[in-house]
Amino acid sequence: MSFTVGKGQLEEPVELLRIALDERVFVKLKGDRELVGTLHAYDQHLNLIISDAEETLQKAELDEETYEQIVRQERRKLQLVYVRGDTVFLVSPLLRHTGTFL
Amino acid sequence: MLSGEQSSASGPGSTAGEYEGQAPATRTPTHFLRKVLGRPVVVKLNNGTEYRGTLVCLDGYLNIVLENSAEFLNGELKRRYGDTLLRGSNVLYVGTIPD
Amino acid sequence: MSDALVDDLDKRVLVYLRDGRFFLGYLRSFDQYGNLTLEDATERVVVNDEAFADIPRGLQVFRGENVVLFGAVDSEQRELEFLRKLRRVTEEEIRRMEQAVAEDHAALRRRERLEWPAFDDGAL
Amino acid sequence: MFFTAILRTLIGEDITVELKNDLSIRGRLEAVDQYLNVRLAQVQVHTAAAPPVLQLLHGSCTVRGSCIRYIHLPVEKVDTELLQEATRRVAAATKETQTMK
Amino acid sequence: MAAHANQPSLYPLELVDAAVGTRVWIILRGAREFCGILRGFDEYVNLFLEDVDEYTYSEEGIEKQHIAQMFLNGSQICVLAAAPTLDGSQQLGCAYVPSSTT
Repeated sequence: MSFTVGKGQLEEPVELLRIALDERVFVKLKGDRELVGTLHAYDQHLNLIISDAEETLQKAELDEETYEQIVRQERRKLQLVYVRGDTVFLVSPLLRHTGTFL
Repeated sequence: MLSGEQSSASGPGSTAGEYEGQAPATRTPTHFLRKVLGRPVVVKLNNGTEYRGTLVCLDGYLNIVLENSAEFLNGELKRRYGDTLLRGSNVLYVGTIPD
Repeated sequence: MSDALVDDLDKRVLVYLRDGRFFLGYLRSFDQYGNLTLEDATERVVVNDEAFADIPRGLQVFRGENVVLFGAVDSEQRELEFLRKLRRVTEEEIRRMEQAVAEDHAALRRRERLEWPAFDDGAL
Repeated sequence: MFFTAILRTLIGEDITVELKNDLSIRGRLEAVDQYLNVRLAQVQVHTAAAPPVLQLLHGSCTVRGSCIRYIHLPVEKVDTELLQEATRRVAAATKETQTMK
Repeated sequence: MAAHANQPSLYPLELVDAAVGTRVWIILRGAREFCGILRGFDEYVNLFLEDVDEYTYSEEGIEKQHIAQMFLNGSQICVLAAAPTLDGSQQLGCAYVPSSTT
């Protein structure tokens, strides 16, 4: 299949990452995980290497006493990580955000 | 969320006619994707998350770049993005939305 | 990589599967897909980090995609430490304990559902 | 193959492999293959809730690439500038082979 | 497997081809169904559909969304059939089993 057509400088979707190298990116991962960090390397599987990242993990937990479901956010810092591409849902360069970032 | 667009069922390029045997080249899924480049689309992922934005480009793996996009879960706006790259392996469908 | 794996051949190894099960045995062969064969294999079932049972499985072949990791375990000291911390029980006993844990979980989930009907997103 | 090459530059360094089942394993990187399967020496499992059976591991351990979520890399051993340059080079080369087809 | 030597065999994709131009019913993995006019398909059974209704089933009920034209990824398709008839002999949603009953 080859229906790669684009406008402007982007010919391949993954080229968005080339433009985003050395920039802050937002990454959404499987399992309600999100990362914000600086992108240093990528490949066509969306394997990534990211530094100075903050990871946010949404956890739905069950309160042992009231049996209510609570959504808890866990945050941690990742200095330098390789991120396996198959867990990636989306990558978005933060500098190119035009709208409000909720 | 999407109401009152029943009349737009036959979009651009869809001409009236009969289909016999092999679908004409203008009717292939690939042709549709080429045609919606630069137009507003809705991309739904396998987990139910929807992204609405302008289709900038895509490749054979269905990796997609959207411009000025917004993320919806269960019809609720979650987040806005400038440019965003969606990984093709999670894409369920790409649909048109009215301009 | 395969050069490195040759080091593990004929050693006693631990295989950890994607479904969370553990097998111990002698690694007799592997291939480029990561498929493994273990001779004299036992499945080690652990419940609540307090009791375990070794279930004889004989010769086992594992499909590579189901293997999370494997590695050599020939250290008597590690095995002794393990035996100090966990009590060895029979297969029947460990299955009873597993059953009890599963029922506790099911009860908790039933309560959860009464309070909060969970949204089923199917695809995940 | 590009990421295999990147990780191979770290052979001999201590890294932490975080699996998709939340398990974290630390060890010295011994080998990496094209599927990004990883072999670690002197492994230590240090997730609090890790199954006790994993404490039996002694010496080297092979982790399947597809089960990995993150690999935590040693900051001081990676030149991020170089990495970006290499990424740009690989991207350009990939594009060239695509246009040739 | 083949019915009879003299009988022409019908390949699955020929059946899909025969459905081009008609309204079809697509059941996906997960609690999702589509009903729309099949305009074309490719070797992966990715579909080009028009005038599509998407039905999402959950414990809260059925959610319906209309999409004028869409590309549907073939990898998630379980069943492709003729659209349900108006007399109700076939019903959308009949393949959906709520998770709470399992």
